[in-house]
Amino acid sequence: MSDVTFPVGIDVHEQFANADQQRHAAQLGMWIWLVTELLLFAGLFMVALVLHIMHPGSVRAAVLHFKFWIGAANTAVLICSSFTMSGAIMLSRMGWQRWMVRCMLATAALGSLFLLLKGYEYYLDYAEHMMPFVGQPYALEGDPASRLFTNLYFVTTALHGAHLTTGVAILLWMAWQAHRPGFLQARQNRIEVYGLYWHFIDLIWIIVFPLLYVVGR
Amino acid sequence: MNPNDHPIALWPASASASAVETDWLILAFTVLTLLLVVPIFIGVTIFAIRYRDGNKVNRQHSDRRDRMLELGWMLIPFTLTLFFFAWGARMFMDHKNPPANATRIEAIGKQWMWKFQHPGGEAEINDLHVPTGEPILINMISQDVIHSLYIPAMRIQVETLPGRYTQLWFQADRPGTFRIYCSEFCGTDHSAMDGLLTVMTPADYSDWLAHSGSSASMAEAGKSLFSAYGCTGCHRGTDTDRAPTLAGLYGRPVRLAGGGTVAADDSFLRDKIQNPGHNPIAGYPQVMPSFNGIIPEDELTRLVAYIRQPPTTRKLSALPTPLIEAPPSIVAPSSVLAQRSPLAEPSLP
Amino acid sequence: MSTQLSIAHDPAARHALWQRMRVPAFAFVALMLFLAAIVGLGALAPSRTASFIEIGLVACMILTVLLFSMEVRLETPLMRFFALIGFAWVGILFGMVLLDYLSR
Amino acid sequence: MSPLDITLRDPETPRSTLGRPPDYLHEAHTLRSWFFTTDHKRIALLYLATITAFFVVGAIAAGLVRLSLIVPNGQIFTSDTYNKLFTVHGVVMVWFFLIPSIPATFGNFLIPLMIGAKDLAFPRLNLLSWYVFIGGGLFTVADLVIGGVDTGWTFYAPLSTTFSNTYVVPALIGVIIVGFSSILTGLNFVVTIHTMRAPGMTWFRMPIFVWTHYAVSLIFLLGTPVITITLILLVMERSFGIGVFDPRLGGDPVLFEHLFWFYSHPAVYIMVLPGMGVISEIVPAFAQKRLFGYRFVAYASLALASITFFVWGHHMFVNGESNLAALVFSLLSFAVAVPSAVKVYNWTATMYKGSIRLQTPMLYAMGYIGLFVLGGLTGLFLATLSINEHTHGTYFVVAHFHYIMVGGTMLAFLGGLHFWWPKFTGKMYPEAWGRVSAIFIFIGFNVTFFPQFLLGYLGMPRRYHDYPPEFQLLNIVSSAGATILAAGYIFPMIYLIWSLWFGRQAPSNPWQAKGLEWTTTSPPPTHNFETPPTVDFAPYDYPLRTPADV
Repeated sequence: MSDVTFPVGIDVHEQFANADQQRHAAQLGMWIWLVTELLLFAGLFMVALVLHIMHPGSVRAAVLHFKFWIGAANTAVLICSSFTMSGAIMLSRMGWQRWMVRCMLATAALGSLFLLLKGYEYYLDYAEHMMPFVGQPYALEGDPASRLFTNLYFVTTALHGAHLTTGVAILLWMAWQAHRPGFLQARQNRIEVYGLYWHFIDLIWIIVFPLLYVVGR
Repeated sequence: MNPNDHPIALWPASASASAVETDWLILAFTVLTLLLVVPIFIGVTIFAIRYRDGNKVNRQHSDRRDRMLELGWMLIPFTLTLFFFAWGARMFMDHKNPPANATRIEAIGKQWMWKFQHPGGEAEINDLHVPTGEPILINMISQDVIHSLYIPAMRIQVETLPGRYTQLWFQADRPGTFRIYCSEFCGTDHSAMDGLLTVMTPADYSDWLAHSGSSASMAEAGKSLFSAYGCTGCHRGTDTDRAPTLAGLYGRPVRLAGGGTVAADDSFLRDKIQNPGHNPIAGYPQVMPSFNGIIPEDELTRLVAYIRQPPTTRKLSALPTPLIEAPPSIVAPSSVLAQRSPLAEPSLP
Repeated sequence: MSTQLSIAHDPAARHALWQRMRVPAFAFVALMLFLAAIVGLGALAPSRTASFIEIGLVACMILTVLLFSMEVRLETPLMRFFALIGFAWVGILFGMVLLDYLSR
Repeated sequence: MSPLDITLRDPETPRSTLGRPPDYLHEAHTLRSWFFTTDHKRIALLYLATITAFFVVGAIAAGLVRLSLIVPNGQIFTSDTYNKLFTVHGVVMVWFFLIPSIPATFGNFLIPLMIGAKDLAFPRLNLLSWYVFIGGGLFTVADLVIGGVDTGWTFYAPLSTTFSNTYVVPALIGVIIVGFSSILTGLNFVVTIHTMRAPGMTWFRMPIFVWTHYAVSLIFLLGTPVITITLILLVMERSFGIGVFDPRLGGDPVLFEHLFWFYSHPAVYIMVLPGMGVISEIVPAFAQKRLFGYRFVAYASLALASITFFVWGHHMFVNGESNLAALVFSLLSFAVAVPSAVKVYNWTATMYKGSIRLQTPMLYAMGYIGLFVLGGLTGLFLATLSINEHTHGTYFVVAHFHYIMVGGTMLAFLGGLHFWWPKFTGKMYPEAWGRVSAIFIFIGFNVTFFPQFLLGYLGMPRRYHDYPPEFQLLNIVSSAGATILAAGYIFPMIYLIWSLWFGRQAPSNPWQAKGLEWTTTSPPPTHNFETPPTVDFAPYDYPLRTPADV
């Protein structure tokens, strides 16, 4: 049962004239959504850049406390997940539904690994007194400007983490839907569109990691 | 408008050459505006009447487009207005470059009052006295939220920001009493944050200064604070063993530990007193304690006024050795910034 | 139930899959190499110059993801436009704000 | 030419109403059929009802503000009450009325009709964005009315983060939520306009209304996320003291202003552009003449939507931005005059040699042209650096943006409402009442806001509860004008609702206007067109009066 291909296609909704139009609309809709996601994060990147300019010394002090190697490992994890996601998309186009589900589960597992590592990193930050907003004494007490960057790090990574958590949840839900035959016949489009989202969350992290952990060290 | 103006005056009083020029600018711009819009108003009205449905008039037209006409009414008004951009920009840059000989008045905006201090140390609340014929530079800062010092008679305003000095200058050319406002919304009593600017002849002004009873000039007051807060313990004259010298520091570039330089201006000096650990300076370990929340804003202004003085007048080398033995961090603050907790969100009823 | 073709060990099908996976694999390797360069620079030779190189490498990574993982290079001009416009607007935001901060 | 083509080309041709399926209004009557509808037309009416309710809240607050300003020393309300009132007015009018007004109602209703589509591309998303809107809106309005916020609609830090003692966080959360509604609406419009056009509906056959909504959607998409994250940072700052905008930690309140105006200046064009679209439909219809310079007007919409992202710094000339930045922002602001001039001159030229009927929508359109011109040119005054140093933060600014937002958006909204009311509801409104209220609004508006230009130049700062007595006379005039304006707003609310029951049955095309929306019945059937249209004619193809015809 696992090595079979299914016909690939989509069910056309009534407001569309044909499948092509619907496919096109869905793809465009996702791209536009990603544009808004980019600008959402751009506000945070802007703040990071301004802090880099205004307080280079303080930013450096804060950056040296961040867990560089966990951040780097997490970037690698996400790049791997992007690869498995590409695999899922390719398999979906060929109609290998079972293998596609396996690739999706692998992607979700890598996403979860990222979140686990992130959680561990937060724990280490907490232990090192790098979480000033929870009311504990702050490790770099004499340097208030470094607090800004530390706080920005938490806001940015938390927002990215929220996107990734949503992503994993949607992925698991779609994998559950796709465990029955017929998914690719009616909804192949969804995996393509979802793939864009996953790659883009990856892309956001690719910007976040150097901006918060590397530049200005 | 000002207290003694006629109740239906339609043009504000002006008290400086620059204000008069602003009036000319806006009048000239209004004339251009009228030239551009009156044809539209007339056109819309005439067309609406003449080409009313049912009127027997010649409506012959074709679909041909005159591209030059369309480009013309796009670009000609734009080009004409650019003249006013240039005029306004030149005046703006004048307002940003105070003359070197300007009399410097320190202003602090706080909820909800203005505090002014003259160079001789005379302090005023909300009201300000200045002489005619002399450029007046107001160096200002906010103690809490953003305010804006607005003097309509001079046609000028600049916002006061917390944590950073901003400046405006003007030169009054006639005596009179004019209004001062805060024009950036700053909370409950925003509209009570206004006062009067009294412009006096130089003779009246020196008379007023003589009777305002100041004990010490800004710099002298700053000098005693410099000792009182224990700054002399490390920053002794031109001695650079324990800390960088402050003699002749003002206005010079300072090298930072993280690379790059920064100019030692008012905001830099104030920032260094408040947060010494922030952007450390090359060559010295960071040992100075923070005075954040310890020195109130007006005392900071006096300290900066003292450090700003050229070294010869300041005679740093003649300063006494520390007057206070206790470490500065436990000096009792004379008035800590009244700050509300950021967590003080009231609960909904 | 749709028709099912048994392709369990069909070498032709497997070959087709590997054909399709070549581009993602290339993107994967490229991204890993860029990441290694950034991590190496950041860990071993942190400096101002290194920061600028790192930013350049990030730009390469972004391009790789967009062009190859997200397949912008195969898309219609319309999709390319929308893939680009977000970055253009980030450029406006950064450019105009930095105009203020760098000239203060 | 087939009969179908004839009806498309010339919408005046009456179509048989016999045996047609029930229209979208009468298809079902249950509450469920309204609250779970995915029909863009029904969702548009849901929006219309919602924003009217928000408008009433904002207008009552404005009335109370004007009431308070009749006396100079602020005896009518306490200063805190006054500050909360103008914040209610600003927040509700900007975020919950002006920004969604035309796009969410007319845009939602008309875009699919105008391009010949059955619905928007994502109908369920459309319904979701209404729920998001009303959820966020009710949350904020409840907070503003029950608790009160005193920061003004601009939420400047550090007043909003540290020093205000009012309920800022819930208001911010509501505004953040409503932002998602804008994003989803914009996304839906862009995708629909790109992918759902009827066969033959090329870009340059689309009405200007669709062009302006395309431009507005781009602003929604490119601007709104930035204000969302900025306000999230503000909430974080107020709740946890993260300090990005707090100078005590080395943060910078000016950065908030940059991020805030990156969206909020383009937001002005979110309000104005759809109005321009409405006027570009009304003027050709009531002059029975093709829109002058169609392509220029279309391009001008896109030009405005992009230039507007380069000029936000003109809100900050005296706020501590660098001199260089001030110069650049000032110069770029002058460039906005170019596309704006195109539109105004082209509407005027459209009237030339037209066949003009001065019915209610046309009265609104003519009023719009006059007021928008004045508002736009006073905008150039404010963009001039040294005039800005005098007028920033005064009533001059207040008058300027009310000329744009009330004189512009509000008049276009009312004009469009009367223009398309027959299409929305299938009923005609009483024409005489319409004209009376249009004249009331025009006079009331000018009496209210023109004195504020004078007050501003005389130096009266805005948001002043307790002002010097010499400003009283002009303030009384302004408040008197507000009374006339209020009457002008109340009339349409009454007679439009009256017309739902007692109005004359509307024909398919009461104005002999061109455009696909007039080729379908009034009100349209659920899927908009009985037969999917094919387009092979130019927009606004009103008859040319060539020498041969005269």
